Amino acid sequence: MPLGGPDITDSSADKDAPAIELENITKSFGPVRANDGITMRVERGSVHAIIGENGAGKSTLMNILYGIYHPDSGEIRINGTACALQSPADAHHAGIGMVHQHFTLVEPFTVLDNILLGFENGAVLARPRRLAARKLEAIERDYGLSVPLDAVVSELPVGMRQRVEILKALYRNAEILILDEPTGVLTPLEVEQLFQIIERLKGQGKTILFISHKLGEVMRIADRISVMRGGKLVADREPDATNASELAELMIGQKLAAAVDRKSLSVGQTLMALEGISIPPAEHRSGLHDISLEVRSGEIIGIAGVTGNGQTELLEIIGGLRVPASGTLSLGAEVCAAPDIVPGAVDLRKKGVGFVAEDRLRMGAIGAMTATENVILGYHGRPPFSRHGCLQPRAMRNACARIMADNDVRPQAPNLPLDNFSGGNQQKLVFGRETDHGPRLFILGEPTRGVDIGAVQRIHNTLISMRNAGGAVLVVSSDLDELLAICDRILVMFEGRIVGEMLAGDTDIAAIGLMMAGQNPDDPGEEARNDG
Amino acid sequence: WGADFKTAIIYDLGGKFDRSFNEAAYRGAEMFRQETGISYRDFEPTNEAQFEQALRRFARRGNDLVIAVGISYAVPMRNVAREFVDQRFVVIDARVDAPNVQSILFKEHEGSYLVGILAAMSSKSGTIGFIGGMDIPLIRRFALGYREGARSVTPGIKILENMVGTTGAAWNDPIKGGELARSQYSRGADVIFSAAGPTGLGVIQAARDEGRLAIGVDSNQNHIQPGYVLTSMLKRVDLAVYRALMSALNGSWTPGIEVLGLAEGGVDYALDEHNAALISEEMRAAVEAAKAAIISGQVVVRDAMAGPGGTEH
Amino acid sequence: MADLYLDILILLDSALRLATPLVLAALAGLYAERSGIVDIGLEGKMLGAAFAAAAAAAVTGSAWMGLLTGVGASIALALLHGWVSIHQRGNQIVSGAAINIIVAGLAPTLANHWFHLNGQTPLLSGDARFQALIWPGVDAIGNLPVIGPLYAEVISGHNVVTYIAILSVPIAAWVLYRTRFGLRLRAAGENPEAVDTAGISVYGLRYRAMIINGVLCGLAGTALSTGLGAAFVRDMSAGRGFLALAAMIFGRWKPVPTLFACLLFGFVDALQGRLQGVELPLIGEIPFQFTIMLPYIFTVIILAGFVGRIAAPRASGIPYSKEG
Amino acid sequence: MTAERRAVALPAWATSGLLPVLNLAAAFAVSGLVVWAIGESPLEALKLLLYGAFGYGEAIGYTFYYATNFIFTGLAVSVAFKCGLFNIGGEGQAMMGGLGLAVVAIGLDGWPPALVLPAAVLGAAIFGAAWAAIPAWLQARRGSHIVITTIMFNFIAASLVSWLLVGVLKAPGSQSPESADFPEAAWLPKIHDLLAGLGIQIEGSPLNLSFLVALACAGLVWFFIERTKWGYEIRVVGGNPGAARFAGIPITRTLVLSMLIAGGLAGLMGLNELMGLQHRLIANFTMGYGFVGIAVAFMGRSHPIGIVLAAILFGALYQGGAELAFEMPTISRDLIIAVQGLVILFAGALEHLFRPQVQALFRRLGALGEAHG
Ligand SMILES: Nc1ncnc2c1ncn2[C@@H]1O[C@H](COP(=O)(O)OP(=O)(O)OP(=O)(O)O)[C@@H](O)[C@H]1O
Ligand SMILES: Nc1ncnc2c1ncn2[C@@H]1O[C@H](COP(=O)(O)OP(=O)(O)OP(=O)(O)O)[C@@H](O)[C@H]1O
Ligand SMILES: [Mg+2]
Ligand SMILES: [Mg+2]
Repeated sequence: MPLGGPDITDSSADKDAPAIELENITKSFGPVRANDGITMRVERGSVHAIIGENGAGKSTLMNILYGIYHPDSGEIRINGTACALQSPADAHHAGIGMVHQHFTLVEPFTVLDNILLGFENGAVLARPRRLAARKLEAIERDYGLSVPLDAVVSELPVGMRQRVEILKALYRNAEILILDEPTGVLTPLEVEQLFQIIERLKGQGKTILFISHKLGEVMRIADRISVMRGGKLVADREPDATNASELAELMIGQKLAAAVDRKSLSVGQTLMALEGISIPPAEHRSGLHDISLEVRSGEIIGIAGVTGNGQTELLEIIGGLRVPASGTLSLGAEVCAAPDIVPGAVDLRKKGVGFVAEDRLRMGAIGAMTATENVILGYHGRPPFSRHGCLQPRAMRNACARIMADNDVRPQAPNLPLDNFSGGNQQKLVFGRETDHGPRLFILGEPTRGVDIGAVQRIHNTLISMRNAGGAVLVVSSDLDELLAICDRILVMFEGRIVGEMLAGDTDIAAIGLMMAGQNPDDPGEEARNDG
Repeated sequence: WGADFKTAIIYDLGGKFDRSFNEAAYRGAEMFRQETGISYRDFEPTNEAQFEQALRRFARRGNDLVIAVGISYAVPMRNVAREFVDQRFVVIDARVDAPNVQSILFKEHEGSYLVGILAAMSSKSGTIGFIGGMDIPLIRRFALGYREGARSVTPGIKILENMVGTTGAAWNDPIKGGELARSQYSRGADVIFSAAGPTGLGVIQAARDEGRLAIGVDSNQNHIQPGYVLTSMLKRVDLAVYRALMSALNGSWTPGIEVLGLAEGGVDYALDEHNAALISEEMRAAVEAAKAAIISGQVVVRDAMAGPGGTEH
Repeated sequence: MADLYLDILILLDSALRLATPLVLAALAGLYAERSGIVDIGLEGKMLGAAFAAAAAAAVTGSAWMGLLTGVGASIALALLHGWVSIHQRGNQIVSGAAINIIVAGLAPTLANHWFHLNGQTPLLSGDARFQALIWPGVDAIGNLPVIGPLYAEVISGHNVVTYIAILSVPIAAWVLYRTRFGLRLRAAGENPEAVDTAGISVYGLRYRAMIINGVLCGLAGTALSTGLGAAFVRDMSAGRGFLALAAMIFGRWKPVPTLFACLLFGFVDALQGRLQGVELPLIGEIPFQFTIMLPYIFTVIILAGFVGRIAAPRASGIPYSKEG
Repeated sequence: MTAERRAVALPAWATSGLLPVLNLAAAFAVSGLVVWAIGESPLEALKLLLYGAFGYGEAIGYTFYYATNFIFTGLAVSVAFKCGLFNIGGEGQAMMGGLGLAVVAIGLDGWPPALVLPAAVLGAAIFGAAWAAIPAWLQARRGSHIVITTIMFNFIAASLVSWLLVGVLKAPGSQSPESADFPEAAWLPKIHDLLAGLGIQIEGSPLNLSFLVALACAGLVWFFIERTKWGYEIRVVGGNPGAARFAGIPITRTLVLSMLIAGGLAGLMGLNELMGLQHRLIANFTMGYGFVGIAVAFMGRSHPIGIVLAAILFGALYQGGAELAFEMPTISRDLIIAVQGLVILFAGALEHLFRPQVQALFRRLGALGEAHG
């Protein structure tokens, strides 16, 4: 075992048995049968992918395997021995590590302390901190994961936090590593790096459980693919013996909706213009430097970039949450934001701008409120939702029912608190809220993060139809496939600047990937191996 | 003899065992019970709304005499007395003009005057202290009488004054009382008079800890720390209650306003075995002389609560 | 000049005494909140401990027995709050408020039942009470200029609980930031899921925090009735639990700043007593009510002017459960 | 671990009816132990308590009279809480509200009741609201933690009122800190007088018009919070300030608004205590009702109906408790306070105590039903 960290692996196990065997696992939450008689084998030293729609029960199954949830019935065998995994501690002992879909990091702690938590090796921290730092530096070197150990997590961008989670599991020497939608937040480059890590781990005989909504990734990395639907395991496939459309069909139980055709349009008038917008950089944040761009009717513009290179700030400016230090933002002929003009989000919405925030739970919705109450957020002050200051419950109910139906939100329960919907369904609801008002200009951050492919298709179709009808869309996404699939123009951001702009037809992933990493694809000298 | 004599007593918010004012009333009632064998009912209200309620309830049950103790009973007593015209009431410390109410008031300033004299005479530093619970009219009366008494002995004497707080907690905070006392002691005071209910226990404790003197209030508190309590300003609520009960029993009870000062034995200073050593013959002579002078009317102690015109009672 | 110096020393001395229960209670609140449990029941635990300590000291004649009993009573109350907050996932604010009220009623009831001094315990004297500890060499050092009075007035001459209170601040800082327990405790208050997925029991951590909370509140209460005072008196905590809570927030849930917040409260409180009845130039004598409100106004001004935004431990007050 | 742990959805009547009743029973059971320990009969005590709270007209009047205070202070806590603010300042806000109405009532001496009453109500609400708005503004703009500032403002209010009551507002000749009597035009009519006017005779009690005002406030608060856009904004800010910002909701304004309403409600407590009963301003008339409001708000799950019910429960405890202490001299007022605390603990903080048992019961009943059906 080349890497450090505490040795907690149970070595008494049967060497030939599969790493994981699940026998008839069933788990219900009240009336919801999240896992229904799941039987599955995961071979040692393999990458085993699990795919399925939002709410299919993937995370539940993984949480059971990690000791967080306890199955109502069924048996788990690790390396041939039956295990009653009562808690994550038991899972650690069985050699299981997990990177959660929602990070389990302590935000005010440093990276180092986060990794140390639970594996301190000593009651007083000074020495363990030193030793762990040394080991972690070695791990980072080996896997090309660079994370500043003494940075405070709350100041790290999402992609970096993901790496902290992986580092945490590696530090704990997991023999079986569960990655629940690890690529959702990563850039292509980071995905590449992750895949290399996964390959390396596999090479060392470790077992990886990999959950993703992106079939391309799954086809590439997995040795075996399990498909879940409605809590049941519906299929098991080798990647060689299947293809993406079969998998998609297995997942959603029917054929995927066809993509909407993109009408060829000539771009129209400028709906929004940014002129020389700047924001001073802050710690771990690049700020913005002299950003100028125009969004015109009839086009979808994509902003690509590694998270933390100014996209968040850009969205904040456009969303009316921040005043630029210099420069102006204008809608049509009117200047809406400038150093001396404080923008108003409500005003912007009134002018026909729709927003989907990057971080839906932090910015876009209120978990404790019902779906109905969430679908009026931002539009609550005007008809039909509010008349003379009074809310109109009937109009709210109607809107919610419509949005739920149009966007296939499950369950269709308008009075359920938002917290009780899965993340994907929350996203559908937020997306539906913003499209329901027919925005002329639509600004989106990571619109399909964590959303299953059926829903992704629906969202993309909606955006393209909007464009076809002469609307304008600005999408910030770290998913290049997505941008390439829907955009007319792609801008690349790096360290707070726009470093490249290209028409979608003219380019490919590799070129954009290089620009996102701060390199000029036209300069062959720089194009050396950059990803270890 | 009086077998069916029924009586009830209602205390102030401070509660029956506040070690000063209400407790004195309780002791008066006990004195009556022991002497006559007639028991009584009593009640400790927890908020002002219960004042009227309790008065009314006792009145309705046909008591021979209902006694309420405390300045806050003025209005409730007025209301209930109007309603139950055949019921006899006594209210202590408040003034109610009604044909069926006897109001008993005290000249606290006269008693305070006497302990002021003793404080000034026993002070070696020329600085004495006063600690009141809250800055309310009643406490101002204590403070002014004390000041006048001390100045009558040493005109230029320095008097440090503190109030504990502005909420009800001020009467139940011996820690704060002790701290204020320590501060006064360290600034030179060697005798402190506290008129602050249980908070005063902290003052007496501080006197013990610092080896200085304190003056108790309402009840005789000399025994709490013998040798460290110079004297106590007695307010004979016990006597007032006892007398009212006796007069009601033997039929001599009359309504009206009764003001008990030194002359009537309503206020006094305490002298017993616990502080005998602290009061010199000379001090005793001086304080007795002042007492006589006040009783005879030669000396009139200013009353903080009187209007500019003179005493109100 | 020398007079002013001495005046300040006397104020500091007083501030230290007044701050003793505040420091202990504020640290108690700090441990609880850092672990994710909001505790507005500091007041009640302090009062309960004050009663138990005074009662035991009165019966046994030993202040140390009093301390043990006071701490024991406070731990019992802290565990009750812990059980409600942790296992029952109850509302922590209601639970804290309930404990305050229960103790405010129960302590005098028991005092009456046992001592028949209605609501109070017998006065303590001698060994039944923590006496001021006079440090060695006070006579010799005390005569030195400048340092002498500082040593004699401020440093020497407090009871043992005051020294414990001061000492528990660096200990708390060390525990929270330098030990495994502290790391886990803080994590439990920020993101219990992270603790849980690391295989550590969130419940266990929170109960342990509540035990420490109980010990500290117990010390605070003991200081009230057997150190600073000499008996239990009804409601003698007089709002100090809430003030301690304020000091903890003021100190941003950090031990050393919390200490300074408590000392500041203590100092301003002592200062307001000192300013009562003093003629100030130009203004004249300030009414008592205004000097008494001085510490509170002062706190508000400092908070508004200098402290800035304060963020509580993120998970504090939220019951934790894994499966909804 | 499996079968028992599986959640059974309980019907609404069980969660909001059966469980609270069980909790209340548990609180009384524990209190009964204490009563038994001091040598009295718990059953007798319970009977006295219930009779004292609801047994006859005057008792009911007093119960609702106390409940009026708690409705006001409970609503004050809950409206602030909806906006994510923990308002411990009910006590001070009520105090200032009392000052406001006293100033108006005394200042408008000689005016007719039709003018004085609404003006005094307004005075109370405005003073209370203003007193609450300062901490809210400080929190929003300067980040001053509202828990501290409202605690401090309680003390400051008490000092301020106490200063006025020994100064300009002092009633001549009074020994206690209290104002002169309000003119009769500023007395709120008692309910028994009002009903007598309609020919209905009930026993007299301090219950007065302000109880109806309190009920109206509960209704208005519900409507405002649930059905208006400002109430919605308050809930959004309380639920997720980030989302509120993103939706263009002005955070500072919303925080201040919620505290203005909260303070105004707390300020109205003076209607009951001062205009309804005392007819003058007295120092410390708030008697800790502001703090009890915290328990009432949370016991009532921050819902106006819940708050009214919790307030009535507390009113019953205050009134029945006084009666109990009155009738059973061995039961002191301290013990009554302890019982109140136990009720708060069981009914307010231990809501899940009997849930597993009740769920098990329902499951068994459900299973039986299936077997038979
Ligand atoms: N703690 C819980 N309480 C109640 N229901 C739950 C809980 N966890 C999961 N569920 C239910 O179980 C179902 C499966 O959820 P799960 O998170 O496993 O889906 P998933 O496959 O991970 O979906 P996604 O792709 O969105 O991550 C959901 O429909 C959800 O309603
Ligand atoms: N306390 C609860 N009561 C009811 N349902 C719950 C509860 N907690 C979680 N859930 C549901 O469990 C499901 C899984 O929760 P989780 O947070 O893992 O969703 P998710 O994995 O984020 O979904 P997605 O993958 O689409 O983002 C969700 O549907 C959520 O609504
Ligand atoms: Mg999932
Ligand atoms: Mg999920």
